[in-house]
Amino acid sequence: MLENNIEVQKYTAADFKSDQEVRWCPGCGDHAVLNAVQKAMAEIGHPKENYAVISGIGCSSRFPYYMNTYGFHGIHGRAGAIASGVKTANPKLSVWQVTGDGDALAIGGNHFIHEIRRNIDLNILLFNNEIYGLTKGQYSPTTKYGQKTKTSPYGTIEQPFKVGQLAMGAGATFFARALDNNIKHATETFVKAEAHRGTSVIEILVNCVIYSDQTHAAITDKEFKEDRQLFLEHGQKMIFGKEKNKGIVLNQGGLQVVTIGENGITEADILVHNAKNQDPIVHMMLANMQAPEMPVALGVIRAVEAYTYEVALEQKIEETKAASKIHSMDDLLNSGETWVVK
Amino acid sequence: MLENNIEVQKYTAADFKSDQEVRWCPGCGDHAVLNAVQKAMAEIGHPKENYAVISGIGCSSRFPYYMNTYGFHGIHGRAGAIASGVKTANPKLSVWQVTGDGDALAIGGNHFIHEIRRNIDLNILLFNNEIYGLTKGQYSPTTKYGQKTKTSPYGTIEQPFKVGQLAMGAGATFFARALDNNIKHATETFVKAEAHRGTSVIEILVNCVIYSDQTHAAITDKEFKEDRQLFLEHGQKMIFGKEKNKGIVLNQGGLQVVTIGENGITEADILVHNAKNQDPIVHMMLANMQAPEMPVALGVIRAVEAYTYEVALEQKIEETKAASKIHSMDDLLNSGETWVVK
Amino acid sequence: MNNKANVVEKEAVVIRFSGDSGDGMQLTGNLFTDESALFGNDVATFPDYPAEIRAPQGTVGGVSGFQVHFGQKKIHTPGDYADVLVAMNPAALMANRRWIKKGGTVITDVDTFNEKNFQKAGFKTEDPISELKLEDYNVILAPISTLTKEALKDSGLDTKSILRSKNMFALGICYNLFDKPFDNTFKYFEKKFGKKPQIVDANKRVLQAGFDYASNVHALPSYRVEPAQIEKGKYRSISGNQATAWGLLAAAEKANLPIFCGSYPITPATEILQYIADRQDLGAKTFQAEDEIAGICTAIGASFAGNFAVTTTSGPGLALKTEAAGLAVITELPLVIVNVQRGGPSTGLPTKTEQADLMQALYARNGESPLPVIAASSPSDCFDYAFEAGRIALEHMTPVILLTDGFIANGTAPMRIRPMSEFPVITPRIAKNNGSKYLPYARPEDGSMTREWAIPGTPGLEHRIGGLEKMATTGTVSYVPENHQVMTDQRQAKVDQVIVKVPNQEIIGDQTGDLLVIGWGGTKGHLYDAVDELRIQGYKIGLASFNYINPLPKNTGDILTKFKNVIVAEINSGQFVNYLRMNHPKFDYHQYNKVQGLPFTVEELKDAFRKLL
Amino acid sequence: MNNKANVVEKEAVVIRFSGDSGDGMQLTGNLFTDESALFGNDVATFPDYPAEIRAPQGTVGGVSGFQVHFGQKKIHTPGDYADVLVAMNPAALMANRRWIKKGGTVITDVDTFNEKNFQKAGFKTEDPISELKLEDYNVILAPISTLTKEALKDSGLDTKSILRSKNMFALGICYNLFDKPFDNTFKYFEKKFGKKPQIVDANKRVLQAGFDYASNVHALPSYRVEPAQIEKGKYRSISGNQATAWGLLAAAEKANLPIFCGSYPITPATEILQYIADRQDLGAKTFQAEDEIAGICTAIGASFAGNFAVTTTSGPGLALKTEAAGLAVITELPLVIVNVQRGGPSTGLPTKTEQADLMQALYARNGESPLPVIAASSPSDCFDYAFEAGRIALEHMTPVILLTDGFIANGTAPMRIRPMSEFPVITPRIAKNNGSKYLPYARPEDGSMTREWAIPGTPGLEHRIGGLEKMATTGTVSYVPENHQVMTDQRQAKVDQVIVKVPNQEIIGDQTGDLLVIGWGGTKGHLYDAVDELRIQGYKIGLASFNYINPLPKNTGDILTKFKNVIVAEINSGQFVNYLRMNHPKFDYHQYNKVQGLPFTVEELKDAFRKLL
Ligand SMILES: Cc1ncc(C[n+]2csc(CCOP(=O)(O)OP(=O)(O)O)c2C)c(N)n1
Ligand SMILES: Cc1ncc(C[n+]2csc(CCOP(=O)(O)OP(=O)(O)O)c2C)c(N)n1
Ligand code: SF4
Ligand code: SF4
Ligand SMILES: [Mg+2]
Ligand SMILES: [Mg+2]
Repeated sequence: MLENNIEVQKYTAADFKSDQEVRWCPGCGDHAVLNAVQKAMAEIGHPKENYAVISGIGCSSRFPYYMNTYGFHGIHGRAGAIASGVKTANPKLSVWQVTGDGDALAIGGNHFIHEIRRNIDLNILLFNNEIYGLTKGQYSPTTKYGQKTKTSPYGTIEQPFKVGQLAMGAGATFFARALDNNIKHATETFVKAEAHRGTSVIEILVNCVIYSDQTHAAITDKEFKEDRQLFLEHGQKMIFGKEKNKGIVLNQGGLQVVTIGENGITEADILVHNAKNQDPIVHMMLANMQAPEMPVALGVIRAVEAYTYEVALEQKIEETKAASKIHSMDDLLNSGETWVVK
Repeated sequence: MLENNIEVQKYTAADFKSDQEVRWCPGCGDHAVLNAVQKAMAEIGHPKENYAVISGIGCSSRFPYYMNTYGFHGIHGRAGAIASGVKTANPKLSVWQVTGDGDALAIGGNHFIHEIRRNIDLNILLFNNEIYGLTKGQYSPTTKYGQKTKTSPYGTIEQPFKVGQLAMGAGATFFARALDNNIKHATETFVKAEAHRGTSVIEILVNCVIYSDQTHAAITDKEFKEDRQLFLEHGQKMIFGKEKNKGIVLNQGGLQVVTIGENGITEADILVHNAKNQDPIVHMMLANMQAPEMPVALGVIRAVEAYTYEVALEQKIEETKAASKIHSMDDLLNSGETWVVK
Repeated sequence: MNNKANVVEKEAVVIRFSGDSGDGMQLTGNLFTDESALFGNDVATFPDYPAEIRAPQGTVGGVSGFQVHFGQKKIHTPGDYADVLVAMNPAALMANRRWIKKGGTVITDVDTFNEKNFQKAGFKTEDPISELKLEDYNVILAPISTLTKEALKDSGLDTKSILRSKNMFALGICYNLFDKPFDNTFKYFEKKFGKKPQIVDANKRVLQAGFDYASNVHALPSYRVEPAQIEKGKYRSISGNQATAWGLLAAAEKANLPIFCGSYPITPATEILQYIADRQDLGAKTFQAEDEIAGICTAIGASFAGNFAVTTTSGPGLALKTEAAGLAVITELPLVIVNVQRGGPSTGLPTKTEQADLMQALYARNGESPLPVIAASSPSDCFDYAFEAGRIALEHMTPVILLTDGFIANGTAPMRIRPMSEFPVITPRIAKNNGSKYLPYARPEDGSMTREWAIPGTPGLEHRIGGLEKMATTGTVSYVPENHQVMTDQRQAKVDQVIVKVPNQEIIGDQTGDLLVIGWGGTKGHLYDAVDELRIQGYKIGLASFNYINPLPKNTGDILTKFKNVIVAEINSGQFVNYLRMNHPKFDYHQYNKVQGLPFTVEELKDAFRKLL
Repeated sequence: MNNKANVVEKEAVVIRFSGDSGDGMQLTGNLFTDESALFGNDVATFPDYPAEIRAPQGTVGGVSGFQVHFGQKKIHTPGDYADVLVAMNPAALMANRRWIKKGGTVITDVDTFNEKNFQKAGFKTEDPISELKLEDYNVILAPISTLTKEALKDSGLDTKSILRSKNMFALGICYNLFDKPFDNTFKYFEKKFGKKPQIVDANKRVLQAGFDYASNVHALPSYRVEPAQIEKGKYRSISGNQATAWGLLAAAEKANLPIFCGSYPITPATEILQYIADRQDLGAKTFQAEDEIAGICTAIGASFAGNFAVTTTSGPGLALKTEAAGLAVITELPLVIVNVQRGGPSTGLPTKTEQADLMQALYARNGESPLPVIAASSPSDCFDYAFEAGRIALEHMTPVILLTDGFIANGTAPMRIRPMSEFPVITPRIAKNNGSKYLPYARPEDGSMTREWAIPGTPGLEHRIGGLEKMATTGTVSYVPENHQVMTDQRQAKVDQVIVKVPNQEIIGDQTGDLLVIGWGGTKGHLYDAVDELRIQGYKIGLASFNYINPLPKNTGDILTKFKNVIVAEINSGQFVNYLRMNHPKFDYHQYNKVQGLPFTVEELKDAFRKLL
């Protein structure tokens, strides 16, 4: 089993770069995420051979080729199932699932909710660019309502999934959000995801410069990003804004933005983030906050402890072995009713 | 399009019984649900030919054969996709999807979350017996943690889905819960589900006498059922208990059970059920209440208005038709760049 | 020992126990089988459940049957027709009317003969015997219920409990009929109900009462079936599904790898998953996936991660796995895919047997996507072919499809227990870090085409694989046209190489002659008996029952030349025969096909073969 | 008009425009094609995109190509080798080196010749011409960038915008080369950039500059390709995917049913879904499903509900649809499944062409599960075969698989516009409530075996269908063995009945002789040219290119007898040839196979065929 703590081995991000030419479009948000993952892996410091990066199909899913680790570029939608198999079979590996909004939430939706339910110790990097990039621009389950795309020439008529709400609906023990244009924060978030035992879902808002350019602009735009990005830290107050004077409070009506110093609000009134609350309700509210009315929550929104599947399985096996008289095929074949023909 | 209001045509439940012998085990909870659905359809009163009952595979999925309506016994897990096609293609039909916990949540999980996301106007009757009945007793995605079944001889190591939370996580506009041993309430609930425009998810707790007998006993057992069943009605206070003196209040810590008359609690303190609240957070809390600590919420937990997929699609088509110069294949073939060879 | 005068010696006998689902017929049949096996007979059995979990009592749909064939010769099938039919109620009579051997014995509980039961069973009259034209049969109308109650009248048990043991009365009759000891059955009662001596005693008493009743009914014949001349050794009874599971576990042990089974339950394959799940004591990991796709994909992940990976399913499930099977083909990862065939198309006849997934196994993948296909042919050789599937997968780095079918999967037969030391060691070609760069798609010089398997966690062998076409040797993604041809050919050549260890196809019976009967998989027993009986009648006939389908054994073309005619018999509309036409086009093939959800009968086969003799 | 002295007449010419993804080669090629078509040439084109969305600039991987073949004769393919290669940078030269006709003309932008670009393109030297051994070719090193800048120096545009129009310079050269008018191109500028007169003007100026440049370069040859003798009428250019979409829409119109398309995007089939989605004005409903399984299942639901249902995909997606395809087979619901084949196995070569899904289409379902399979053979006849697939599905109540491939799906060709009145009316057999009980699986007396389709919403026809085996006629669930045989045979007989309206297989070329070339689907154009050229050389050779695969045309056996030798040529390892061996086992078949993700070349075919002549 992997230990929770950071190991001593010294790597730099460069150690995680493979010899393959990176083939995403210039300007694609995926480049930055690749960077952040390489940094995070170096920082985490597991022996390189213990990392396995598993993806489906999509632009983002080309990821494993660019990593100098064990890697598997699977088939569309099945990253979650393949990764589940890798981790269950070989729990000592640190398994990173790389997947797109189409790969994870359209064709791979079922594996996504089930790996979460089982709480297998995986890091799911969900590259949400709100579009099918690789197939050249069809709407995805996260495309905004009404958007015109190649397959919705008159605008979509489908409500997008809220990724955090869906994941927590399925029982997620860890949910975080990161941005392609903040490598430092993304790196930190990935390190925290790895530290979590269980399925860590990280929604990464990435920009597809070709087919959904600026889809996250309402959040990332320089002009107002400080007022629309709330960086959560467990145990810290939810304060944000250009002037660091905005905060979140929780009242009967749910979460609300307040200004410190206005209407008698002081810092003491601001909600302290408790990522470890078993009850997912407040985490869902946080994950569901949408700009411009509310800031968008970034960082670790939820990280609660629970049994992981692969550990539970190994424990059951140990218990069963200890309790059983059967330790080999010969034992098994000779067990129960048998008779001898002379 | 179907009208929301109940039609005048007079049917009795018997009109909805087909000539096929019902082949569930004696004592199976499915019998009662069949009854309730037949009653509900008679009460709703749509012309019989406008009902379509679509199922997957499982004991419960045999349902369509017993209904004297249009029916389709599909393949395992695909009831949701087939039903989505039926309704989208032919919106005047009243489409009822019949599915089990395995059919809807294991193999059919992806269709389940996507039909909900799209908010197609379907009634999903999810027969939750917490087991795979038809294949003779393997655990399902709703089987309780630790349960021994044919495929978990040493106890399961998987956390079950919370059906309501999952459905609302996917964006459900309607969620209700019914019991196989309360036909009257189930019938009422089905009538309400039909009245809702959009995807109506009804989790029906049914008993499999053979493979998971008594799995819902903590809720249905005569001895304490009144203390563990909370029948919700929109606009009504959440009061329950043998003595009708227990109630639910909402405070910072979430929902809590209180006793009217104790600790200064009066009826006025009790939460009024608002099924129409767009925000799903309280509905999730209600759906997640578990016996014995809390009563289990029954009836319509959530019913909010939203655009339905098939209506939006038909509207788009009308708009597009009105705006376009192309009204036939001949128009289309002759549109754009053409040239003449003489 | 019974006290009848005229004991008739018989070579082999078929008994069919049948009654309501609640009547305990499976247990009855199993107990009888065990006594027969212990006595030294060879045996084969087949259970026949209703499709419904609990079909309405007293109806034909609710009848549960268990057939046992035992003999002093080698037994190859559970038998076509019953010498003795035990029918616990009118519905059981009705359901099995076609399966009684002409003039055979029928033992039925006359106490269940009443209007209501006749009606439920679909009788038009109140005289089932003449309605079913059983006048020429030896029908014993035994008052089983009455005598069971009588036997237990002082037992203190209530009527319901008492009647629950009436199957033991029937069993007692049968023990008498075949002059069998029943010590083992008594031991079973003691083991099973040890804590309830009242029940142990009741069962014993009822069994004895049945036995005694039979002694006094002179209409009842008395047979003796001597122990068979079968290979010496220790035996156990095993079903095809159990043998498949254990064969896979054995392969893991001999390959010294942990086993991982990613599956989704589906009739009639579910039990394989269950038998593997039982074996956590051997370290087996089962992953009950959310669907068949996840079943195979978790297995592929486990294979990548270094486990011996398997996935088990039936036809509709295989359909869902085909995309991922292609991924295993192109990544060249070891994987065993077990497909227990059932009646199709679509959901079809889920509880019935068929051989109609052969084309699906061979060709249901996009692109040129070859993989080895093998088939088991009896409950016990499921062990061997499951083991062999594992060997091929691991030694050749390829997914392998193992085909069985509902008939052999649910049937049971004795299996001789061989020590694991008698099985070959399986040697996966696991890559080691020897300093030079690991090239995932390098082919070794021995011509086997098998690439090396680098297990994640091994320092220095980090590499990437995937579903895109890859450059020969290095495995990097490649769109180079010629390389695609090279890799397409290499994947084919690798599968062709499997033939090196495939034994020559054996011909049973005459080695040359008038007719070669060809079959594959689970029909072997019936084909064997048909060919054997025709040979005894003097015909020159041989049988080639194939277990290796892709690649076909080296001598396949050869054996086809040795007979005047060739007939291919299958439980489908002609899939293997078409496959032979593709691979050995120079020959003429006759066909015998049947698609009824049932195994062949020996009689119909003999009729069909005789037409060509 | 150019002012060259020696204008050479040519029957047909192939030009390949190639450059960086951002160089606008697709537009350039399309404009040239439109001018050629308007001028009266027959044309065929093929785009060749990089696999990546935006591969790195200047590299071979980033080269985008567009090939156009135009002639004064009937054009059947986009051509093997280019008479003229336009290469906008060194990478384009490198990427296309093998596709230039021996001694052909190469026009390249010498301004891009610099160290950095040579290196990116993988050149080892700074002399690409000798490195690629192009000394014997007519290489025009045109200073395209410089002259473009020169032409627009007073335009007020920035350099980046200026350089963006250098493709028009190249286009101007080509217009000169082939002495083509370019009014249409000018009109295009006006339409496209109408609101930006500056841009319209700039494009015109650069185009003219290219044209003028070419007039003055005497090394440039000058060709003329006269209008072709093609069928009179109105034409439009259409790609295979567009034609498929429109053919399906046409079938819906002629059947008077709403169309429902349930699909999931996948290369190279996505555009079919997109073209149908565009047609909300015709009432088309598209359902972009969550995956391929939902794609086909929503379509099956729509079919049950009374729509004309289709689902579109490529190989890996078809793999996912096979379980549900079996459901459509057993429920006998009309459904068209379009599979645009691409390179496999697994993800394989998604942007490349292949014909390796034939076996998958025929057999990738569990159980005996027959369905009709047809294939289109050119971009424009995709319209006809999509229409025909719809007709068969609706008139025979069956799922139908239509196979196309990446080559014809992405290629374009002119399609003569026929009024819809010329197409046959499609007559689905829709059940009416005539008072008697509706029997869903009753077969009509006309022998067609087609059951009636009762549309939900019709009073009195309420009924239940599903995936379990059903009793003949009534359709209730049945486990009766003989009934399973009956239904298995009926489903087969129904598919066999499709043959009644299937035309006889035509032989192109000699009707008897030395060699019959057999192909199917998208290889027709290449096979045609190869056979045609060999016939001109005096060989006795014919071509049978199949569109109907299951059932095969009635005369298939017949035509096989008419030639001394038969060769089956396919872009796979031999799937159709094996299918012929199964169905017509009495013949010997030679094979020519290629699995490189590319279409055949006419040359290689001629070489292969000549060996048998
Ligand atoms: C079985 C299958 N269906 C469909 C496809 C086509 N396909 C490849 S990637 C993709 C969607 C990619 O979207 P996303 O997962 O969001 O990744 P992105 O390209 O946006 O990073 C689709 C539809 C496929 N490769 N395989
Ligand atoms: C593709 C496929 N996989 C598996 C099965 C086997 N199967 C049939 S029903 C079922 C589960 C049934 O459970 P549930 O949906 O909860 O229904 P229940 O029988 O409990 O009502 C399974 C695994 C199948 N028929 N098809
Ligand atoms: S198409 Fe979009 S997602 Fe794909 S590589 Fe380009 S920018 Fe990135
Ligand atoms: S097995 Fe269980 S779910 Fe199935 S019919 Fe019987 S009681 Fe009902
Ligand atoms: Mg995306
Ligand atoms: Mg269930």
